[in-house]
Amino acid sequence: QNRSARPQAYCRLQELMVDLYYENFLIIPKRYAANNCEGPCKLPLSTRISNHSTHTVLLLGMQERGAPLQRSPCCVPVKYSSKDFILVTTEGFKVASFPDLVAEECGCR
Amino acid sequence: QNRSARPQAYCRLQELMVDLYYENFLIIPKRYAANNCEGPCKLPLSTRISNHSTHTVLLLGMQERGAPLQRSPCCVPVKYSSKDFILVTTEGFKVASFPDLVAEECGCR
Amino acid sequence: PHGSSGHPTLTPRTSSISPGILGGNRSCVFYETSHNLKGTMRHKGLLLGGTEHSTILCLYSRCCFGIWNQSSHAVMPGCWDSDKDDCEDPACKPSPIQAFGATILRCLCSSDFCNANISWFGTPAVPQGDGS
Amino acid sequence: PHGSSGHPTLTPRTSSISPGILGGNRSCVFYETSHNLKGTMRHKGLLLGGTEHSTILCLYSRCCFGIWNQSSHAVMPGCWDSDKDDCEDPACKPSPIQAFGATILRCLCSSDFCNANISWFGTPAVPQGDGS
Repeated sequence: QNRSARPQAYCRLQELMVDLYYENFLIIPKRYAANNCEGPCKLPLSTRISNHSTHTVLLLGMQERGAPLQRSPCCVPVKYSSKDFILVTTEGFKVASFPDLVAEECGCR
Repeated sequence: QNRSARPQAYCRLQELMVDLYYENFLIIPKRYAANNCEGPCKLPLSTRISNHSTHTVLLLGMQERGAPLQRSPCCVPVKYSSKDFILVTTEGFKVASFPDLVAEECGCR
Repeated sequence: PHGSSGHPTLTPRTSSISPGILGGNRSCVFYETSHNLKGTMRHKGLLLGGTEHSTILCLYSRCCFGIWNQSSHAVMPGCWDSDKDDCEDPACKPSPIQAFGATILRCLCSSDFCNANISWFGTPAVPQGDGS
Repeated sequence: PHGSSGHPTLTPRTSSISPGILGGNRSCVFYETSHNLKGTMRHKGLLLGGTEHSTILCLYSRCCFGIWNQSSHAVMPGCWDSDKDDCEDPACKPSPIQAFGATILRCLCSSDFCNANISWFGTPAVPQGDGS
């Protein structure tokens, strides 16, 4: 709902709701803010994105000098958080926390 | 040199040499195996790639059900190693280790 | 087993929590049957007294949740921990879930004690027997 | 300051290293001037005796390296720690680097003691004075 069609200047965290209606065992929530990392990865990274790796800087340098890459650097989550769910099982209801369900920080990798 | 044009079936580590000839302060090496992560991210991830996140599984699920994503899951390094270099500085020669220079493990993020 | 028997009326961690961090002081109905429930949602808020149904002040959200079983008995109303999970509606308009051969009703809602009753299609809560 | 004076002929860690893990027993010349050098490459191999120039058995590669300064004095020959960094050539054919107004020659090479001498374009090493 917070999302717009305008392109992002640089890689950053964007709100993204994920539907879980097809997962019958999940009771609450049926939809949650999983978020996603979006936007281009461009040099210089350091001034734009705090979370960068030297490996990525070298790959971007190769591209700037015209060397082809099979896989260009990509804006991805580099930190996740967990999320609590209420489930139904054959034995009843259950409160459970699942790791790596919400993107928290983005970086170019 | 170990690289071929054939497309990879799934996201995995590929050898990639990076040139450092343009960096005059680097003495040895002038070229090193930085490696890169290449190949598609597809469901089911668990049987194909050990290093996956639930967030990625949910994004791929959205795509399979026809929901558009601004940023599709991407094959990226999830573990790096450091690399030793011999440098020249104004004060002489120096052996230094730099972190995050070699991609060691890949994952879909 | 019914009500909050066995639960302290105020959980120990609350002593260090100042009122300012309460998520807008949303009050929800809290109730957890001890049978066929694993885990608890009571740490999502401050439990206030009560015997059958307690009141809980939400710590992390302004969002109540409710779950009802096939015979429209509340299973575990309480505070949800996020306002981002489709909690816009002030009224509890439950969506049914079919799981393991049973129908479960559930809602998220954003007004005080909105999880006390099922609000059928936005009309005032209808006694359960009338709909069938 | 010259040679391996001050360095133990065998570093302490070697006691726990079996010969089998040596990288194909590549022998290189080892030498580290103590002035204007920060850090060391001696832990990349097993240092054997020697006064002026030591021999080092490479632990992690079959690759020697050599660095020479403007006046073609060896600065710090030793074992490199990887075979993947352009170390195919058995002979040391140095590439010059211009840095801070000086010319530095450097090579990686993959034969025993190949870093003892500069191998100009694959011909046997030429006495340094003749080229200028």
